[in-house]
Amino acid sequence: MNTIFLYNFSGLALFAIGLHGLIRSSHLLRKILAANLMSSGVFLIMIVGAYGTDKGMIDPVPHAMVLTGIVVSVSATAVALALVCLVQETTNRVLLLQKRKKEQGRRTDA
Amino acid sequence: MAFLHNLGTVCILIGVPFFVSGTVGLLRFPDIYTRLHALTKADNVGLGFVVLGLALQAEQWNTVARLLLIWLLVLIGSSASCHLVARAALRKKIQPWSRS
Amino acid sequence: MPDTAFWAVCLVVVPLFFAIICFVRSALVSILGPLAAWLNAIAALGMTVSFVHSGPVRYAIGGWQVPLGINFRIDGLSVLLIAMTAVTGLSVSMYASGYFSLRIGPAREQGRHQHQRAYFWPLWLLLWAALHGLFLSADLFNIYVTLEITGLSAVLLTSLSGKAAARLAAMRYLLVSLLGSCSYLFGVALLYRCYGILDMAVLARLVSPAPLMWVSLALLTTGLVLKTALFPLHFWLPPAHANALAPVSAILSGLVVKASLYLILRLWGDVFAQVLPLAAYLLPGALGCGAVLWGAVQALLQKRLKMLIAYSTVAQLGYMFIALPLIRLDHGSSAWEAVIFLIMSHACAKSAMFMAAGSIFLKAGHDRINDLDGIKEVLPVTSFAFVVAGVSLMGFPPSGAFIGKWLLLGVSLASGQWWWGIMLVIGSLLAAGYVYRVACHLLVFKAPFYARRQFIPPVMEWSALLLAVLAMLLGLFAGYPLGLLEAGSPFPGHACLEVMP
Amino acid sequence: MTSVMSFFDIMLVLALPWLGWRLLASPDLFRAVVLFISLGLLMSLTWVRLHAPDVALAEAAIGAGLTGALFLSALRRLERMQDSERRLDYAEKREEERQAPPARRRRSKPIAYGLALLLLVFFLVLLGWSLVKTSVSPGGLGPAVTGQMGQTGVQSQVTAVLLNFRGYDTLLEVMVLFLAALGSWSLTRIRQPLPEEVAAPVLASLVRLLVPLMIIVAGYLVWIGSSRAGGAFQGGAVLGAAGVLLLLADVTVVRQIPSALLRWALVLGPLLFLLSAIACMWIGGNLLEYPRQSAGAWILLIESATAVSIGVTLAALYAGGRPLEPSALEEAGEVASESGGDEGEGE
Repeated sequence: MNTIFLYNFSGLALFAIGLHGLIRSSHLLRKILAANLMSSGVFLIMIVGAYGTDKGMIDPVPHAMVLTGIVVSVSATAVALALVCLVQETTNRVLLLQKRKKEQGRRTDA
Repeated sequence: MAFLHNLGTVCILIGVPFFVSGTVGLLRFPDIYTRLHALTKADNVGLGFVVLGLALQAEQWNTVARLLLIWLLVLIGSSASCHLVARAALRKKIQPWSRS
Repeated sequence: MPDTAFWAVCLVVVPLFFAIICFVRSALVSILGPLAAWLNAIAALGMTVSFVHSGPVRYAIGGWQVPLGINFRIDGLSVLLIAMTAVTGLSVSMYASGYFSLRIGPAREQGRHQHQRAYFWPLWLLLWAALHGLFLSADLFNIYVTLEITGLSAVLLTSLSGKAAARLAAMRYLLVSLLGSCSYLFGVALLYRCYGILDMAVLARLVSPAPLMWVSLALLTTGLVLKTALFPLHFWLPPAHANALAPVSAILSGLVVKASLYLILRLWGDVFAQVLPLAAYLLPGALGCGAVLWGAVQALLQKRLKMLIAYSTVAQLGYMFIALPLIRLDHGSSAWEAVIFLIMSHACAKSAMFMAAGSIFLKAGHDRINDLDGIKEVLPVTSFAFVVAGVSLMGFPPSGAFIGKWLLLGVSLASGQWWWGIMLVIGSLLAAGYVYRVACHLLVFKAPFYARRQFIPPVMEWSALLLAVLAMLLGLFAGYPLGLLEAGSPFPGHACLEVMP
Repeated sequence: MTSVMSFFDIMLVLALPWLGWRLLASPDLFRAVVLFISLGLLMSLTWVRLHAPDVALAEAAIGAGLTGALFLSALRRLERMQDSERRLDYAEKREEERQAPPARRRRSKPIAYGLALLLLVFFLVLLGWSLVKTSVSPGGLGPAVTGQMGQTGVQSQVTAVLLNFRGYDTLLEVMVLFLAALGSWSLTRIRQPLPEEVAAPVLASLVRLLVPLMIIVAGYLVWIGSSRAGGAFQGGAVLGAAGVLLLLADVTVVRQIPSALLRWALVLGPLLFLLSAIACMWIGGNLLEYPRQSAGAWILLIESATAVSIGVTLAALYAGGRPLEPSALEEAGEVASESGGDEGEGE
């Protein structure tokens, strides 16, 4: 068993932890952190796949894809953070909790 | 050449305990000021030794130059950021720890 | 005479270019935006015409052939969806130009609407370019990037309205969208590791049942289903679609959900069709049934017009998933044609409904269904447009939805799985229920109506009506789209893979 | 030597998920963000270990550095809005715990949660099992890339894939960044410094020292990208970091950049990339098909422009919103927008 192969499971664990955090945590900032963790896990699995070939040959295509992915995820994070600030500004909370009550209230007075 | 190589290894080995102690200090010291102290002091010295060791082992002069540049930049960066963190802490009116 | 590939490139490049220019010269957006919309429509028309003449095409971007480069794959399915995007997008753009010009009248001294207009156009054009890119691309990773652009710009458009509810909805939408695209990317990564290829057409020939393939298909599908808002995962859709500005709602409901739906159809109906057993198709079918029932019941219970329309989207998306097992069962291609008809007519009808609802909202100042009695006196064209769109949505004879449902019914009876057909009928009856409920208030009940002194430009009313009538009459031109599909069908059987490495 | 490497591998493999878990479990958001940044640095170490130096550079600069800066800046905004002083003190009871009820309180449906967790674990086991079972496709596209390298105009394989073979992806990716900048401008205004946040003189002199150096490094990274690790994204990230430093030090010149100039700087890269893609068609090739002889020059031109725009975009994202327009109309609009949908017409 190659030790490089173990990185696969590290990536898998990061993905799982991120997924769990994204669903379970209530604070929006933590949700966004969790989403970033998830994508890091996926990137890790991609890069290990590029490495895991014989004769030390490295496949550059996943590297390019991960570079693209990193840039995409920083863009998404920036938008998400700006949106979190707005949510906080208008609702005075950083959660998606109690959304039902709020929306229904709005629906009736709209 | 072998002598220089071994000397470099010795330097690196001397540097490592400084890093370890800096890290332990970061984790174990009681308040932010002492932690900063541990971190920057120990790490700068540790990094100095490591860089020295690597420079002794380097095969080309431009590698040595690059290593020195790295060391210099880290020194500047860490001293400035240490100052900034301590300043922010003072502004937040965090009292330095005392034994009492 | 430019060829199909040229027009395809135009479809991506032109909206991108105009999006950038709209951002830099934001004073000119009210000219540049509609101009870009018309240019898009011309390019789509050009592509359709030249596609009819010359058939399916593969276009190597950068001159690199398949395993290395990214290719455009222009076949019947993508041409039809692009035509749908062009028609819907053009109408929404016309509506939006009225919508935003209206709100910057001298009576309103604040720049909020100006701000909304200045950012609506570049965001919408970027979204449009991404949709085109998605429909054209044959490369799974490239599709990931276009999906991200689509998702991000849709979220930003949702939050443009500035209300607290819209911002919360946008936040939830963004998180769902991130989760969905992450899962999709994971699936793509695993597929690449398995087969070392990203092109869908080549992949379709390489796939073989392997554990990793199943897992990656599950990941891809989960991500896309999340973005399409299939029944148990639809929770984010109604608030996002109902709280956005009217043209944005029309875009989200009419076009954006179709992007991920298209990908699911591609993957399940084309790329993986050879290896998937019939039983696998029962799951999306069953979820589709759930969506049809749940969405329709929720729509019946809503008090707000826009919420009703949004839940109706949840229900209508269910049909397209019910069609998946039928596509598999079907020996000819009529289930495919049915899905295409459902998608196209839903895009037109749903956008028309949201546009009409937006006009009603502006005029009445609210959208409580029970208080809309007698609005036909002040907004006759819009009320009529809404009802026509609703009727075509529930599948009244000449409409595209009717053709779609009729074909699906035939397939389900012929293949012996009649329960799908029963679901179609029940869904249509429920749809009739909620459409009639609104129609009664809009057209039948008489009451003095207190409207605001808000002038609704004719372009807003007529663009909605145009789309609604188009959805209604789609069935009359049934032969034409069917011909397009035959010309370059993605179905197994008459495959259209031309340029191969 | 191999045993040392294995030890190192195992440490990294264990440290990554552990840090991830710690950061999500930490009740203090500030600490979570700091842990996130250190996770990013470890990731970057992992990329080096897996022979992906390009990714390592990008991860260190963008994934850890700039994303972390974005998180910290957002955190500060949120805290300022909450008007709550968060102490750096270690022993202080964290306010987070009182404000955001942790997951414990929500556990109203433990059965559903347990089922979902079970499903997740089952799926992950399946995934891990299938990863072990399935043989990897030999070499992926590596051999194909190596075979065509002569026609790309660059020597670095990653740059060749990024800018030539899959240049269309990169074009769209640059558009994603543009979209992010556009989006953050559409959402909020720039964050104004508070009067009590006077920049430290040490920071100002540090910035004066570092920024020219960073610009040189960015140029070097773009230049070296054609043959080794580096390229537009890494160079752009360094430029972005320089911009963040300038914003932090509150150099007055930065805040006085006219909005129109900023807009042009943001779109320079995307626009030039798009126009050169079209120009390739004009010359007679396909979209983005550079002339074979001068491909290297084309790529360098595109990369330089893109790097500038990426730097400006990242700094603009950190600044967190559109700059103040001189027109009063914009001001009024902002006030209305912040007061929320009061007039009942934003549906």
